[in-house]
Amino acid sequence: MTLNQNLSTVESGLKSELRKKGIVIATLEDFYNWGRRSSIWPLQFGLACCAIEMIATACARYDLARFGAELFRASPRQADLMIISGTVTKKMAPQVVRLYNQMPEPKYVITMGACSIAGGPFIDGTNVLKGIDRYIPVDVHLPGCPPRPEALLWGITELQRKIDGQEIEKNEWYQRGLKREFPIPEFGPKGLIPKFNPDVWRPETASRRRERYGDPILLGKKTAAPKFETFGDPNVKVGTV
Amino acid sequence: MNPAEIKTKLESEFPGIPIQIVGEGLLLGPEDLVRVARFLKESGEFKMNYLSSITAVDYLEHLESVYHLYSVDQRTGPVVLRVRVPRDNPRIPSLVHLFRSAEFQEREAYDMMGIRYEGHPDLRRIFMWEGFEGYPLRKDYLPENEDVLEWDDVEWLERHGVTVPAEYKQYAQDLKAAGKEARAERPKPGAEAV
Amino acid sequence: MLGVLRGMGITLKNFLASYVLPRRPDSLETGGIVTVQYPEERLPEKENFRNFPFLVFDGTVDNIRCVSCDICAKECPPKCIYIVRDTDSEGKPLKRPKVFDIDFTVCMNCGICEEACPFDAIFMDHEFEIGGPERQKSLVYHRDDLLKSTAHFQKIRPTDFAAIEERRKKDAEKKAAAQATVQAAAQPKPQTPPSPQP
Amino acid sequence: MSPPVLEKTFQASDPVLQDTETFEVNLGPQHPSTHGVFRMNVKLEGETIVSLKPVMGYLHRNHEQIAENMSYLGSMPYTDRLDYFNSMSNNFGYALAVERLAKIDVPERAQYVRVIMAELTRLVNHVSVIGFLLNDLGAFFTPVLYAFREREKILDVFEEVAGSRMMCNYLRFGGVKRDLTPAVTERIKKIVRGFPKFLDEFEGLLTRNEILCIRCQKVGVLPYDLAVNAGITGPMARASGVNYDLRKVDRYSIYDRFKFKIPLGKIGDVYDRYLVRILEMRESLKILEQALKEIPAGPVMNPKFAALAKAPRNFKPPKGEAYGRVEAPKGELGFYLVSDGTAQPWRYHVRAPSLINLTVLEDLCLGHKVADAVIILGSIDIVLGELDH
Repeated sequence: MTLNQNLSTVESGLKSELRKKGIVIATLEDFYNWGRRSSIWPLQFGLACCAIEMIATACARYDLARFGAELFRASPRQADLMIISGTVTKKMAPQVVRLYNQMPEPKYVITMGACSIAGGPFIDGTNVLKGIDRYIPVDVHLPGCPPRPEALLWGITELQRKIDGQEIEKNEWYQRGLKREFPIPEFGPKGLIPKFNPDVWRPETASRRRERYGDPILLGKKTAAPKFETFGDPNVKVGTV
Repeated sequence: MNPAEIKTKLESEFPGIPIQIVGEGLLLGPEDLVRVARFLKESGEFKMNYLSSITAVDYLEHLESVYHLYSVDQRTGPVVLRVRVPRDNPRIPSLVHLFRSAEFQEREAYDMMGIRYEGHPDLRRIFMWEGFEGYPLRKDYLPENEDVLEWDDVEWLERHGVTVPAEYKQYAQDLKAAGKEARAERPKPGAEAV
Repeated sequence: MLGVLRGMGITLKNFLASYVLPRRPDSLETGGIVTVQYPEERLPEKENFRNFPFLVFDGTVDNIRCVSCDICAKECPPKCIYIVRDTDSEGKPLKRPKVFDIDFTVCMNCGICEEACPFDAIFMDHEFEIGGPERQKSLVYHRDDLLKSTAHFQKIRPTDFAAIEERRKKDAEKKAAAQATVQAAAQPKPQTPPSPQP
Repeated sequence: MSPPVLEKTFQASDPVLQDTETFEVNLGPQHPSTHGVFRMNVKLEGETIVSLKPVMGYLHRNHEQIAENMSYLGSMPYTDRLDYFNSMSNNFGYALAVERLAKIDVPERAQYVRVIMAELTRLVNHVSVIGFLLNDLGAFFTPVLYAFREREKILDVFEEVAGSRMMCNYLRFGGVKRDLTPAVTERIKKIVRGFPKFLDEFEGLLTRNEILCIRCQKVGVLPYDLAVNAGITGPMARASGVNYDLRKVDRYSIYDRFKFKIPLGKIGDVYDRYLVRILEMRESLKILEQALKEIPAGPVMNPKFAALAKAPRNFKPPKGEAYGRVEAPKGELGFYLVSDGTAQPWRYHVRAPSLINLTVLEDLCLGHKVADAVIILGSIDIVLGELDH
C-alpha cells in the first residue's frame, strides 16, 4: 500500500461534487481512519539527540497536540506509534524490538534521524546497529541529523496520510496468520545474533561505500605507532595554562 | 612545576625508582604507580587530590595508561603519569582505593583496550555487554561484517521460525566449512583510504 | 503553602499574558513565544540554516558547476557522497559528474562539503520535508534530484550568494587576465583535472 | 530479568509483614525518568534503596573509534553529538585541545564569540536541566514548557549563526566558522536583557515552592571530600562547596577578563544543586553582558589556518599530545589527543563529565526511597550521548 492511496469505494470526483452541493458523504472507513489518525499516541521513548527535538516538538512552540499526538505514553501497551528518535545501538536493539512486540495493533513506526534509519554518521561504530529496519518494519523514514521539529510534524502528517489510505477489510491486523511479533535478537560474542531478520530486511547486493573505503572505515595505511620518546619538549612548562 | 622537577622530587622520596620523562609526563613502572600516586596525593607539597582523567592508548608494541592529576586546593596541575604494559598481558594496579574517580574510567579502559586493573572492586565491561569478545579500540580490532549471515545466525533464525533464504544459508555454510569468520574488510589496496 | 500559591499565580499570569502579549512565534519577549501553526504558517527561514546538500547549476541543467573533483566525497566525515566522473563518447574524462549520489540516511548535515568545495558547486539546502517509506529508494538522492539552479540558491541565501558571486567574478577576471598573458607568452598548456577519479 | 521469587507464601494467620524481603527493581533502559537509555539495577528493602548499580552503554556509539579514523576537523561535528544539549561547549573543548596540539592562536574577536556562545549554551543547558528535574519531581511538563520556550530563543540564535539548532559545528581551529552579524548581536543582547526577568519568574515558580523544598532538601547529600575524591566537577561539585571552576582555575580563552563569581553550595543536596544552577545562569548573564559590551571588531579566523579549515585532510598537527579541558555546563569536559603527525589522531579520548559524575550515584541514593533516586539522578544532570560516548 502506498501513501496517499485512497482505497475508498466512492469515487473521489463524485465525492467532491457532492460536497459542493453541501452533502458530505463518508464511509465507515473514513470515520475509522479519521479517528485513528487524530489520536496517535506515541511511545515516550527517547534514545539520543533526536529525542530532544522530539521533546521540543511536544513543547509550546511546535505543539504536537495540534495533530492529536501529544499524549506520550510511557508504557508500550498504551501506545500505537513508536518514534525511534536516535541511534539504536546493538546493546539497545533487543529492547527496541521487545517494545515493538509489546505494542498493541495497529502499530506504526517512525524512524527519526539518520542514525535510526541506517546508522547515520555513526555507521562505522562497532556497537551501532545499521538501521532498525533490520528487525522491525518501518512506516516513515525521516532523515536529518536531527530533523527539525517541523520535519517531525511533517513525518506525522505523512503517517496520517498513510492511515487515511487504510481499509478495514484489508487491514493487516485483522488478517489471519499475521506475524507482527518479531524474534528478539540476542547478544553474541561479536555482535547481535542474528545480524538481521531476512523476513524484514535484505542487504543490498553491493555497497559502494564498502567497496571504496572498507567497512567500517579503518586506518587504511597506519601501521606504525608514534614513538613518544622522540617528540614532546621535556622543558615544556607543566602548570596552570 | 615541570616534569624534571617532579622527577627529582620523586627520586629523592623513593630512592632508586626508575622514572623517565616522556613528553609532558613521567613514565613509571606498573609496580611504582600506587605509591607514587599516593605520595602525590598526600604530600603537602603536591596535594594532587583530583584525578581528572585516565586514558589507555594502544601503541602497537605496548599499551599505555595515562593519568592526569590536578590539585583542587592549590589549583595546580597537571602531573601526567604514564604506565606501560605489554599487549599480551596488560596488568596495572588499580587506583580506585586512592581516587574514586578511577572507578568508571578504569572500567572504560578495560572495556575498550583490555587493560586489567588489579584490585578494582568491580572490573566488568562498562559499555559493551558481558560476553563480548575483543577490545574495540585496539588498533588491530576488526568488527564483524554485518551484511552476511553466519551459521550461528542461521541456526538461531530457524529456531525462531524464520525461513532463511537458500543463498544466505549456503553462504553461511561455506563460511563455516572454511572455518572463517565474517569480519569487516580493510579497503582494497587500490581504493582510497580516507 | 504560600510558595505553591505563588507558583500557581505565575502560571495563571502566563496563561493570561498569552492573550495580551504580541503573538509571534519568534518573539523575544519573556513568555512571548506562541505556537507556529506549522503546515500553514512557517517560522522565518534562517539564511544559514543547513539541512541537506544540493548541487548548483548555472542557467541550464547541463551547466553543472561540479567538476567531480571528489574533494567533498573525501572530506565528508561520514562518507555519504559517491561520485563518478562523466566521460565522453571516446572515454575521455569530462569535468562533470555522471553519478553524484548522496545517501541521506548517512548524511549528518554538517556542511563540511560546502566549506571544502573549491568550485562553489555544493551548498546546503533549507528543504526539510524529506522522507518516505523506503530507505533505499526514497532517501538516496541522485544527481538529477540534487540539481537546483543558482536562482534557488540566491533565493534561500542572498547574502552568501552575493559574496560568492563577487568572488567568482574576480576569480574569473584574474583567470582571464592570466590566460591572456600565458597565451601571449606561449602555447597554452592543457589543464589537468585537480584529482583523477580512482 | 526473571521476576523475583518469593520463598514463603503469605498466610492469613501471619502478622502484618514487617520484614520485607530484598528485591530487585530494574529502572530502564526504557524509563521516562532516566533521561535516555540509562539503566539502574536497584535493590530495595521495602522502599529503601540498599544497592544501586548503574548500567550504561545503551548509547555507546564508538565516538572515539570513529574519531581515530577521521580528519581532525571531521570530528568536530561528532563532538556536537556528545552532549547534545551543549554542542558549542563541546566544540570549544575539542578546538582548545587541537589548538594546544598544533599551537594555533585565536584572534580576539573569535575568542569573544566563543565565550558568548559557550555561555549561551550554559543557559540552555541549565534551564532545560531544571525543567527536567522538576519533571522528575512530578511537576509534569509545566517547567519544561517554560524552559523550552526560553531555549527556543537561544536556539534561534544558534541557527542563525551556525546553521543548525542543536548540532552547531561552529568552532574551527583558529577561530569560528562565521562572524556574528550586527543583527544577531542585537538579538543576543535582547535575549540577555530579557533573561533575568524569566529567571525571576522561574524562581518564583519553583524556589520557594514547599513541595520542591521538602522533596529536595537533605536528599542526596554529597560531602566535600567525596566530591573531590570521586572527581566530581561542574555545578554538582560546586553545590558541595568545591571551589573549582575551570573558567577561574585554567583561565582558558579570555575568561580572565570577565568579572563573575562562582556560586558555591553548603550542604550539597539536590536543592543546592538546583540553586547553584540558577545562580550560575545569573553569573553567565553577567559574562554575556560584559562580552557583548567589549567585543572588538576584527577577523574571526586566524588567517594562517583559514585555508586549512577548508581542506581538513591537509591539517596535520605536529607529533605530540595535548589535554584540553573546558568548563562545560555539566562539568569538566576534557579531550586527550595524541597526534602521530598524520591527518588522523592516533588517540582521541573524551573525559566525559556525565560519566564521572555518575560515580557517586550509589553513595547518594543509599538509604533513600526509590522515588528519590529519580530526582538524584536528575540533579546529577547526565546526558547519555556523553556518558556513553
